[in-house]
Amino acid sequence: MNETQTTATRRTLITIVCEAILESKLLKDLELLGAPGWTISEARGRGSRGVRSSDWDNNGNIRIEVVCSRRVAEKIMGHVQAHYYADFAMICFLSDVEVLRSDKF
Amino acid sequence: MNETQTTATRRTLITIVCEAILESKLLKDLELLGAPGWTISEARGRGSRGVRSSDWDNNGNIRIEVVCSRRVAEKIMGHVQAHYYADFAMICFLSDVEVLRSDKF
Amino acid sequence: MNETQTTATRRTLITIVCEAILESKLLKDLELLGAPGWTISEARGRGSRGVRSSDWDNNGNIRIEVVCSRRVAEKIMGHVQAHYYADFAMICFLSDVEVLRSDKF
Amino acid sequence: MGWDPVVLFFVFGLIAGLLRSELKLPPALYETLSILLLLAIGLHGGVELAEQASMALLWQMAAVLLMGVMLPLIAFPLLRLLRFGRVDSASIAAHYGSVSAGTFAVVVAYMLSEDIFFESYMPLFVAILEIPAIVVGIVLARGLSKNTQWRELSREILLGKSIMLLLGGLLIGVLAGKEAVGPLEPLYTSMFPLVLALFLLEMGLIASRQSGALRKVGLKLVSFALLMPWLGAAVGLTIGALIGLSVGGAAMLATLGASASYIAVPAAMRLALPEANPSLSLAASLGITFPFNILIGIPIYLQAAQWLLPGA
Amino acid sequence: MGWDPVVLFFVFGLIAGLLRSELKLPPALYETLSILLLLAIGLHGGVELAEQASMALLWQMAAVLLMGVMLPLIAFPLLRLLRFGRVDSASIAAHYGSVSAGTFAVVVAYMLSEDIFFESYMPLFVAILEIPAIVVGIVLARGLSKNTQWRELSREILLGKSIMLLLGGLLIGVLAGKEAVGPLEPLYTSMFPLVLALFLLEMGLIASRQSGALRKVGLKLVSFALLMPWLGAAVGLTIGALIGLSVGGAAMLATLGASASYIAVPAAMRLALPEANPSLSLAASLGITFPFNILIGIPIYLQAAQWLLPGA
Amino acid sequence: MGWDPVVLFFVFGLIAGLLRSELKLPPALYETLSILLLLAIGLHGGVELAEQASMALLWQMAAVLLMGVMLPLIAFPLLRLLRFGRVDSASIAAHYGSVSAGTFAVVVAYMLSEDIFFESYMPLFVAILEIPAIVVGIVLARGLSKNTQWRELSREILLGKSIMLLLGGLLIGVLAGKEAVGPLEPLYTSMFPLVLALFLLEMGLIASRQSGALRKVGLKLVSFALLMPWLGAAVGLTIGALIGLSVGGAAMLATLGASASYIAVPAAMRLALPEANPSLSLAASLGITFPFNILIGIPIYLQAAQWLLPGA
Ligand SMILES: Nc1ncnc2c1ncn2[C@@H]1O[C@H](COP(=O)(O)O)[C@@H](O)[C@H]1O
Ligand SMILES: Nc1ncnc2c1ncn2[C@@H]1O[C@H](COP(=O)(O)O)[C@@H](O)[C@H]1O
Ligand SMILES: Nc1ncnc2c1ncn2[C@@H]1O[C@H](COP(=O)(O)O)[C@@H](O)[C@H]1O
Ligand code: NA
Ligand code: NA
Ligand code: NA
Repeated sequence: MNETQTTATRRTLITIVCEAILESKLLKDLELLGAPGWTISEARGRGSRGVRSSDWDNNGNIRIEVVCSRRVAEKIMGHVQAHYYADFAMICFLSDVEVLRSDKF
Repeated sequence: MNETQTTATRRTLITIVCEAILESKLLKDLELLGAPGWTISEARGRGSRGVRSSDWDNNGNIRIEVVCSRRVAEKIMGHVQAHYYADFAMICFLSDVEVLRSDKF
Repeated sequence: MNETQTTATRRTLITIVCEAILESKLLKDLELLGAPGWTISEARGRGSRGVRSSDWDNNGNIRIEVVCSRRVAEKIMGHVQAHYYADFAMICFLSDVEVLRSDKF
Repeated sequence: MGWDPVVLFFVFGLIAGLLRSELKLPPALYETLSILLLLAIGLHGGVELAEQASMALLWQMAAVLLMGVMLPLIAFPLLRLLRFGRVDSASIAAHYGSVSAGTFAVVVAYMLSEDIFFESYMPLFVAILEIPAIVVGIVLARGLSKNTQWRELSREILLGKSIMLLLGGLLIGVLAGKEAVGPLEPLYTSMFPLVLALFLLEMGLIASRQSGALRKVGLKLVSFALLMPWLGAAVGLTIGALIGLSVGGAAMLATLGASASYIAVPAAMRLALPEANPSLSLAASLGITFPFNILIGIPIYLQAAQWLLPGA
Repeated sequence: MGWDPVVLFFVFGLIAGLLRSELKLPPALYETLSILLLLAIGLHGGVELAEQASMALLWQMAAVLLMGVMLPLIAFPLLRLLRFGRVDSASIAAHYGSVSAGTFAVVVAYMLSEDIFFESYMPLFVAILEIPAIVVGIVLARGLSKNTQWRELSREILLGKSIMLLLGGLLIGVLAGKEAVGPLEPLYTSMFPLVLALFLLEMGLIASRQSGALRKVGLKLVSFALLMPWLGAAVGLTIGALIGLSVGGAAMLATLGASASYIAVPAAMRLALPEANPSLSLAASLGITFPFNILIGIPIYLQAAQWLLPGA
Repeated sequence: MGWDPVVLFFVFGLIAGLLRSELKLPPALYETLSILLLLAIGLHGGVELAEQASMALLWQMAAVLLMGVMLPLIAFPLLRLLRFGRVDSASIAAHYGSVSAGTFAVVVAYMLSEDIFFESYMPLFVAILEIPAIVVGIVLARGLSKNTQWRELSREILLGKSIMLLLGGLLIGVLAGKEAVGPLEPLYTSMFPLVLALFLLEMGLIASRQSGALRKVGLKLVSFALLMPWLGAAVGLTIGALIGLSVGGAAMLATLGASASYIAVPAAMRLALPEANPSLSLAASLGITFPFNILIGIPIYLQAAQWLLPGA
């Protein structure tokens, strides 16, 4: 890490790509699991469950991002794997990020 | 890091999620601060300022990404925190990336 | 890395932002190069080839993400640089991510 | 007289899709078209309902509800016979027990263009038929398990887009009455064929995209998707006759029986029976049954109704 | 005669939203509808203006501009009395000093359906009223501070979507004239009620989403949002009478006075007074005042105008 | 009679864009409008074609195809003379050899409003003209290289959106016939001017965005974009006269000759000649030639046709 950086703190970014229909369910879960916030954008893609495109109702994906502590990120990742991986199109990955105002996350 | 990689160079990716209305203002700032380019996509989300959804004029978020040097990224992060964090819905985080053709960034 | 994490595996995330018109061509390439899946979202932006906005046919960008092994990611990066960087608006960068169920990627 | 242009638009979309043409409608347009269709059907129904409502209607509504329970109970054993798994069978049965508002719009246009009378309150039956098959499907898969979150699920179904628009339109039509709704008439007169044509263009494109899934799942599913409409139509026709519908009304109830849901039920099944394979039901419903009804079924159901109810 | 279906569409959206239904219009449709409404209003106004323009109009325009300055000056002390902060008060005052084009579309439809004459150049007043309240609001918050970037701000306001469409439509109408605009007539005849109905459906949905914010901010804001329309209408009515408008015209100016902006002003305030809480003004304007005017206000303002200007 | 409001909408968009107004149409609306225009043109053409087809048509189609080959061969040397690079010249030549469906829609509206007869099968010529120039352009850049993936490319062109919609509409019109298509008539009667006006509003906005690129590329390109339409129109007029078109038909073929593609060809060139600079062709075609044809060219081409074919 660069020396000039004094206030930035490490947090974890968890990114979930999944069927759009899961949105409201997942958001409830995220809240319960302690996610301090989330950002969603529309997406489409291909994975083990074939092509998913958004040109038609309910058939697209969403891409959810949560910046949070490592602990919460792992809790979320474990939860979605346990509850949704088997039956829904979904992937999930973590990466390291730095934030200012770490109290926010 | 993998040994096979010879030409890739480290850069920093700064991601800003904020109110869509800030777009033109922020882009002017980015240019002044030396961002070599940017990518925007539409987003919605929830944070300390409540739910923001894009189903209505001006109420959505945008997600801005800039790949640049660590120095520029920190300048941008400091700038947006100083100017916008207080009054606007916004988050900002940094992560490490590798690029080819590093002269571009 | 955190100690509690036992099953997460390191993978590489390659992100490509490019002209929307390349989509079907690039997806064929990705498949041939061994990408296990991909996620696309619409984007716009600015780079060395000027502003690209999606408010008009064919003029927007797409943002492609692939989570895969380091080897595949580098193959993809080399390929797109060799074939598209010269003539198309495009950037490409790698970052480290952690996944569960690493067999999927 | 030539071919029906509205049907030709469906064929056009189907062919363009199979040729892998670049042609596609913006998703917002497709959504707008389906909103307009549902509102038009509801509003028109409501306006007429206000003028012709009768006590008999309540009794008819109950019979139609019963029909919605029966249909999945017919489909389910058939699917099990064809060796589909229990949960998949239940899910597909729910799709075929419910109805397709798009198919309903086509049969409305068909009856109007053939100048055949039908009961104005038919849209009410569409709304009624959407729901019971979902419940039956879930029970077929899970039994009367306490784990099913009926509360949440019923909210989701009742407040789903298509039922809201149909019922909302109906209510507005009833409350405002014919004269006041006059200025909105273009919605179900001059604009209706156009909206329907564009809608069917997109439906053709969507149907064409099922061809891949169909090739994978094979003959069993295709045969079910071609057989079930006849059974559904027979049930609809019988019930239509029993509750005293006109020829046109009975043919429409037959069409509803023959049609399979591709909007409300897929969403409900995804949440209630997530382990069911969604591409099976969609491929059958969109790839086979919808085209079958549009291109072949509807005229046959009408003829059958005319034969069954000669005096009506 | 039954209820006004256009208003019922608003109520439908409101109820669907409060029930948390899945129903929503694609954002592109909502945007399209508001573009069509603004163009229709502008174009129609322009066509008539070309035929009836008079010198008196300039003087009337000045009076209306003055009205746009007065309204926020009435709202501001009221808000301060209710103990809102200075900047929040200024921002809310700017919203209520400006106007809502959606409300204007409803009052146009209402006058047409009631067959009441109004001055054809009313759309011009909508455009004029959008702006001054913004300036006054900023001055109320900041004083005549040099820090405000007036230049950039005025560009943003004058070139904003709604003013461009209104003025663009007006100008095209004036330049082309009645006969040439004929082929575009469906925009403000056969299609207008339909466009307005769908628009109000979405407005109902949007208004319903304010209920959360309203519960938080509490009674003070609600009382302001219910009181201010009466004051705004009184000012509009008085000025309408003074500048010699017809009964219909005066009632429309009253409606404009009573209405609060929810598009142009929020955007301007966000940039000029970022520390103002945007959900306060939106909750009041969209959640209370818009429904109040649509459902209750407009007929009252018309009656008041008829009582005030019996001879006109 | 005043100005043509449809043209005024273009000017409005142009000015709003140059003033950097916030005004923009949702992309889904623009896409919808261009789909509606193409379908309307195709459908209308098909309906008439079914009633008037003749053997002479085949021969005329061949001549028009030839015209599509000639035009880029005229443009290319001109561009080389102006010192554009080989590949850029080939790409721009392909744009100008092909046609703009938007310009065609405007000339249709113009002929209808001036009450001038034209051959109903003109949309067929639009579809025919789209393609050959692309092939010629590629050959000009690459020679008859084996590296060009003709197969993939021709799929992409033939199955592109605009050709599919034009031909699909034509075929549906032919198969369904006038009477059956009746209910869809509003598409090319009452709604056509409105759809065209909104479309041109967006075209104005898009054209205005080319101003930056135009300033960069400079005078050479501008002169080409202003000169080439005259040559294209002359060729179109000549061929129109030779194949025996009416005055209206010849003027329309001239307009097609004068117009430059901004949808199908840019996409094809981007894939086939990626090293060509796409902003050159777009700036010329959208920023100069499209406005020139809409605002000035079309009436001139009609006068020229009337002068050339006085008896027709
Ligand atoms: N390797 C991958 N890289 C990026 N996105 C992926 C990958 N695999 C799957 N996805 C995304 O995740 C969604 C669900 O994946 P799956 O459950 O594998 O079908 C897909 O539709 C893609 O959008
Ligand atoms: N912890 C978080 N993770 C991901 N996105 C967030 C998070 N917190 C806030 N956001 C996004 O940033 C926007 C503004 O955040 P805020 O200022 O906290 O309301 C929200 O609307 C979200 O889209
Ligand atoms: N430094 C950067 N950071 C983020 N996105 C970029 C950057 N440079 C370019 N882009 C994106 O990549 C696209 C193509 O870049 P270019 O080829 O440089 O014009 C642009 O339209 C942007 O969306
Ligand atoms: Na059924
Ligand atoms: Na007001
Ligand atoms: Na041409």
